[in-house]
Amino acid sequence: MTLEEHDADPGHGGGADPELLLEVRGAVKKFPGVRALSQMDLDLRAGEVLALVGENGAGKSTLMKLLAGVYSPDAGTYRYLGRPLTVNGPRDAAEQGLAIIHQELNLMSTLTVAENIYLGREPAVARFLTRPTRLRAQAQELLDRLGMNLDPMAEVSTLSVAQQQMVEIAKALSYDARVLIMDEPTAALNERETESLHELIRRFITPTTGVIYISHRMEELRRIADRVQVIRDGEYVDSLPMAEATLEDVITKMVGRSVDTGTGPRDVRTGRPVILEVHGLRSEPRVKEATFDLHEGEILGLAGLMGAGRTETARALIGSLPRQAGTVSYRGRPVQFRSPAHAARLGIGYLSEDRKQLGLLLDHSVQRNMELSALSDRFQTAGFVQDRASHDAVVDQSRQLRVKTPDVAQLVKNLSGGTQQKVVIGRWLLKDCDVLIFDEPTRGIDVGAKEEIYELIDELAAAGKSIIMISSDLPEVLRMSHRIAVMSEGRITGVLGAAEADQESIMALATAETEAAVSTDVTRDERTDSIPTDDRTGEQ
Amino acid sequence: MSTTTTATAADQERQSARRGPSWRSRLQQMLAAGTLVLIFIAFSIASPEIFPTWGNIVTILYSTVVIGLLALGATFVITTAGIDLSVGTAMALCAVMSGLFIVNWGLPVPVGILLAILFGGLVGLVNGINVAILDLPPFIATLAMMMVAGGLALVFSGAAPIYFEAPSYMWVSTGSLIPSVPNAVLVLLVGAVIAAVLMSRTVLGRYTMAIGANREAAELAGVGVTKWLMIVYTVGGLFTGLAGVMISARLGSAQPATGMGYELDAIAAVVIGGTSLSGGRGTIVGTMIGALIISTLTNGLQILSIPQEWQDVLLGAVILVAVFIDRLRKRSGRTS
Amino acid sequence: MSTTTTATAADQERQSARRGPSWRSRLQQMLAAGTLVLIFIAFSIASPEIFPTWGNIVTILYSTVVIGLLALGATFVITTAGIDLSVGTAMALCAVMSGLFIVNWGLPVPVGILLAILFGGLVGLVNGINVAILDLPPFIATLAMMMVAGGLALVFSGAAPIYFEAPSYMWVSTGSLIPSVPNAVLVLLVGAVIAAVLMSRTVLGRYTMAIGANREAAELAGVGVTKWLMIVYTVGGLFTGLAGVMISARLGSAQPATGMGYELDAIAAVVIGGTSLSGGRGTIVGTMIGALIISTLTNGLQILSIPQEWQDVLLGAVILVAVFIDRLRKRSGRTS
Amino acid sequence: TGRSQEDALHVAIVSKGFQQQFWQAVKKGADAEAEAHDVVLTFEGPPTETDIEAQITMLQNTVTRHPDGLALAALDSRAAARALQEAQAKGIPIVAFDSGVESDIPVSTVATDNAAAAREAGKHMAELVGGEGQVGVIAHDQVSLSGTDRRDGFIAGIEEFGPQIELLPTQYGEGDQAVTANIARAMVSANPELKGLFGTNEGSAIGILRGVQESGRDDLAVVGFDSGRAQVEAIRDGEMAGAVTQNPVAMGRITVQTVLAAIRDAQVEPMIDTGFLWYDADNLASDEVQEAIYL
Ligand SMILES: Nc1ncnc2c1ncn2[C@@H]1O[C@H](COP(=O)(O)OP(=O)(O)OP(=O)(O)O)[C@@H](O)[C@H]1O
Ligand SMILES: Nc1ncnc2c1ncn2[C@@H]1O[C@H](COP(=O)(O)OP(=O)(O)OP(=O)(O)O)[C@@H](O)[C@H]1O
Ligand SMILES: O[C@H]1[C@H](O)[C@H](O)OC[C@H]1O
Ligand SMILES: [Mg+2]
Ligand SMILES: [Mg+2]
Repeated sequence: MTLEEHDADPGHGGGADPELLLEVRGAVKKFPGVRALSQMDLDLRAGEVLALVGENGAGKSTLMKLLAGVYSPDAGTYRYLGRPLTVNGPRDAAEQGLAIIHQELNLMSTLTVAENIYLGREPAVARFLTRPTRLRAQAQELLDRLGMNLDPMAEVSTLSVAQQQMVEIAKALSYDARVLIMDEPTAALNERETESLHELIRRFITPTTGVIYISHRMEELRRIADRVQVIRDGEYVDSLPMAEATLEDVITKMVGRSVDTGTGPRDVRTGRPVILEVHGLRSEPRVKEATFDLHEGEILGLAGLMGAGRTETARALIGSLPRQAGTVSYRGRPVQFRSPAHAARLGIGYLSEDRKQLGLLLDHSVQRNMELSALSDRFQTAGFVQDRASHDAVVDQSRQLRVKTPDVAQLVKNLSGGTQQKVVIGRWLLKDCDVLIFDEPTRGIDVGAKEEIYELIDELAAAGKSIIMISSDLPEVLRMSHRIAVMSEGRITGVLGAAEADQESIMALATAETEAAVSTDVTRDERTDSIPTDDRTGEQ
Repeated sequence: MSTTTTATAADQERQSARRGPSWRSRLQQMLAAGTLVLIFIAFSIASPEIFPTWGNIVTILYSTVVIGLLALGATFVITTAGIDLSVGTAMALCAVMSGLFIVNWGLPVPVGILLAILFGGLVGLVNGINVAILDLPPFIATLAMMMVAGGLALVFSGAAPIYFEAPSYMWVSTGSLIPSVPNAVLVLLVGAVIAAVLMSRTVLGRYTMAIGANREAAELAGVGVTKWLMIVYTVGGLFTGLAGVMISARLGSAQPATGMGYELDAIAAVVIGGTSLSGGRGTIVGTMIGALIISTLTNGLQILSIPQEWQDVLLGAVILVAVFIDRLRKRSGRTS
Repeated sequence: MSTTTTATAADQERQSARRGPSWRSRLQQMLAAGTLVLIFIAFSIASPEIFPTWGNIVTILYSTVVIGLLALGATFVITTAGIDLSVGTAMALCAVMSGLFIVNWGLPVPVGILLAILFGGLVGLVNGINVAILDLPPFIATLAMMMVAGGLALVFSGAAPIYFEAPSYMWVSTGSLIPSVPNAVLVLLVGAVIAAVLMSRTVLGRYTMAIGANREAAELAGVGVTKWLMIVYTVGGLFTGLAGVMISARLGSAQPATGMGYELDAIAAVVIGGTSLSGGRGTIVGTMIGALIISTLTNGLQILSIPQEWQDVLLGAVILVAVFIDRLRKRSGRTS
Repeated sequence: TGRSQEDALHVAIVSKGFQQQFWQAVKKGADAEAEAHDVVLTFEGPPTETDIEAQITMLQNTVTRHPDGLALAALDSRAAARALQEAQAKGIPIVAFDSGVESDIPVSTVATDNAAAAREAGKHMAELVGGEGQVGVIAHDQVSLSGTDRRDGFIAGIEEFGPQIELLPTQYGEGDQAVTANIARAMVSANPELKGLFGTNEGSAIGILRGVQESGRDDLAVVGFDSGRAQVEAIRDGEMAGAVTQNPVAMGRITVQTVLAAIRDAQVEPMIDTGFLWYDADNLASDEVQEAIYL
């Protein structure tokens, strides 16, 4: 690769460079009260994967949306394949070879996978009569080529967030694109899916194509990116070959300060009583037999592959999915949570993995979103809302979480993806829960903020709160959890103490076939020495 | 409402997850159909020698025609997560136009009918422009059109019925190409087939659902949402125009003041049939069944000569039950 | 349409973006208010010596009372992304109940009034149960209730008006606690204030908007959606009950057959006022303005003795314009 | 239900309306008559007088039910033709009532001459306002015969007996009392010269009365149509000048009688006028009025 000679003066590489697929100079995009992009530069060279990194709200998605014709720029020069780039509308961009996978899913949930992929370009007689079989074949062929095992005829509403992300990827790759823009494609993916996505990218890259790859998962950049560009507050900071880049200085360039990444969980003071005990929980079709317990002040990781049923386990537990079997005891007393509201009243909160559909009130303000869970017990007297109190608390929480917004009256839909995630987390931090279930809490959150959230969770645990952390990000699970429960095909196949847990042991359990019942008991016993009080003693 | 996508939807859809949408809507139709059969059996038992006779079945079908046609058009509009409250009075307006064309201007019957139908399309197009280009909420845009069309029907007709002389016009509704099957019923049948093809076999249907499911996503995918929305409302209008022709052919006159209230029956038929008001899903077969459920109930209650004040009560109750049965499946995957 | 999330939508929101909802809805109200003022000025010019007189203004206010009360209740329901088509006939049913309580059972007037209002709440509760627990689409659940309530009004009244003897009952509407301001107008005012407080200052209002914005999210955030939905529909019903009392007090009798059609006017008032049918945002002030726009238009057109058929046409047209003005702002920022 | 008591005769009445008091009064008379001859009687009508198709469907369903005799108050006389032929084919004798049917199928027509009745109202209005000033009409329906006949009949009466009187453009209130009241108030404030208002049916009349009362005018001549308690009391108390009433109870009674006669193939009058009659505070007490009005 010939990039070294260029990145001496990356920002100012001469205009007519044949190697340049994309060339952006001085891009500006303003929103009311927000200057999303100011003087942004970007070069994408033929044959490279360019990683674009920056804090939440730095302007990554905005820049990509400019290139993809979603937004119209306020200023800047844009060149594509050496010629000035003019796009009118997303479709036009795609047809010019600029394909984008947006950070947020943009699918039609009532249509099938195939219909979604080819919407607007479907095979049709006289451009009117559809040809379902042809469409299906086309889609099947594409999915096979991409090695995705998705049923082209499956309705999108039946797919997991992860699977829906794959549909988006397939859609983007179905255009023969020169430039492929991926805005946090792996946020909803776990290790395996991420790996297969990287495989796709490697196959996509030829001497004439290029990829812009946005991610907050630093460790994966090294695996896939040739070059990394750092931006901050809508401005170009630096770009350097991945080979020469150390994680630390990338992060430092990103956040403008050094972040010390913690290692391993703070050790839990043992002998804490069991606060929550779940036995034989079943919620068809995705949860077969979930048995685990949670100690006060403990962070219990819940790991597993996509479709393992972790989300369902959590939702069945709090009563937002039907249960067919299983007993739950909370503080030693048997309970049946009738609804999330019921669970919340008893001090159990659940943060959904799907912030857009199940988390946010997109058309509402930051304050309205954050105050929601705590409203009834913190911000009202006799049914009247204490708006001041709520406002102040929300402002506080936002400051703590570094929520990037002009003010708390900003509509959440105008916030960056990661910032939105912070808002939903803030919602539960405002309510004083004893048990918090975080489902993919750091999805889309930048490294700096991640560490802060880890800190927060640690502090919550230290303050005696009990946390269940569902995450597909193994390093994160290992970094946070005192114990790690692993799910496979709807069963808890094992619970590992912090000491014994590592990527291998987790993956082993995550892929364990279903002699689950046995293996669960085994791990139970070996757990009793890692943590003295297991559920039985906990009961008294 | 349309936020009911991905995960929770996913949860609710469990059963049908792998089978995909076709299976799903088929199931829905089966359920609606089940209710219809149930109702039919019930009435047949209650009045064995009158209700289940061919004569009465024809009566039922005949009384389904107008609502059925309006409901067919409404299905497209509703599938885009829209609504059309103007169909009732617009139907009256189209009937009046048909009267003007044929009686006052003396155009040949077929031409007049065609023009009346096209006029319906025009009304629909105006709705489409208001919704797609002016970006007005469908409810209010079509509510306004309801008033305008109702007023114009009176203006154009001089607030008096227009009586058709040409028997060939009445024949369109009352004649029988096929012995003992009134043409009106055939028209409804043909209309339903056309609608079904449009909905399930053409890009129009595909885009209709796409827009209803997620308008912005459809836009991003390059679907000309504005254009297609206008087309959808126009299609709805064409069915309204046809309904206008059929009702005036049945009555032998264009009644300018009639029509108010039909819109709700039409929408009810669509929803009972399983099409969701939040858009994204539309089933023509379901709509037909929905329309039949309403007209069968009305007919049956009148055949049993239930006191009129009770007829409404029962009608309402049965509609609730019908929709509830259809809902049960969805709820089965749900708590709270 | 609550999936309004992608960039384009975001762009649409430019202007209002960072001022947040409170500012936004205030702007919306201002625009609606602007339209109202415009209409008022126009009519004042057209008929300077009659239209702007205090007497006529009272006439307008008086004719706003019933629709206004219904619209207040509807605002809550619509803000949850629901709809209530039953308010019209339910109002008639409550009027009949009031008659039964006071005339037939001889309960004291205040008690009878209270019970009639509570009965409205009961009807609303039933709607709430159908929507929240049985998970029926609000449109269909309340459409069915429309039929049932209409039928029951006839059944309970023996299909005959119930005449009130006690002058104190009529006084509730026609009396004047404040000289030259009929009590009915006061009642509307008080109702509006209560509704405004409920909507903007209480937990009920917050949850109403949250449920409308994203029901699943609210649910998972620990909001007791089922419970609150039932409460919202009950509140709506209470306003319906009050409307039933006010209309029967005005007429001096409970008319079992009236009410049909009032629901659309009420919903129109709400939407003209700037509350979105897709839920999440509700403005009481806007609703009041919306109701006033409708009654002012109707009154003005009648003052100018515009022929009836043209009145409807104009009414529809002006409603379109009113809502369009309100939309302009949003569209101005649009790309693509 | 159906034809349970095989022996009893089944008479079906399809009327123009069901909920309005007028129709309830017709029903009352019909029920009484049916009672007397222990006949099984059904009475149905569409929700509003514009729901013509609904009425035709009712008619069709009724014919399917095959009653022994049938009475119809047609909303649109021609629309009914096909269903009437069916009935005739089934040998069901048909009587038209309230307003005629343009068809030779009905063996008899039991009706009020709406135009003549309204003309009478116009005559009295002209006298009441002293032959000058402005007079307005609020009609219950803009299209149906009962609405237009009365509007035009009244106007004819005014033009004949009070040529000096200025007639305001007719307004329409759907026979809804509240709606009509609002219109009345607007007309009152819009026309200082207004001397009198005519309502073409019960709902319209009461609505006008309320509207006039609300605008605090007691010098206006309010003339109504039909009766019903509110109107009768208002006339007794002098709040309303008077009204023309039909005789709906008799209409119902006679209609059933005629149907029964027709069933028995007895001779029936082709045209039976149930008459109308002006009533005001003076003659209210008289027997003929008391017999005609309904409460
Ligand atoms: N439609 C909009 N209206 C107002 N402000 C907006 C809009 N879109 C983005 N912004 C603001 O622009 C800034 C950049 O947003 P952007 O989504 O580009 O950040 P990002 O780098 O993608 O962050 P993340 O990593 O969280 O996705 C943020 O402050 C955001 O709040
Ligand atoms: N193969 C699948 N078919 C249908 N729905 C699925 C499938 N996999 C996941 N889902 C849906 O995706 C959502 C996310 O939960 P998932 O099944 O992925 O379990 P999980 O263990 O939480 O995995 P993850 O959290 O990584 O998505 C759930 O609503 C689930 O119903
Ligand atoms: O036909 C009319 C009837 O005579 C009565 O006056 O009510 C209004 C109309 O139904
Ligand atoms: Mg982003
Ligand atoms: Mg999950």
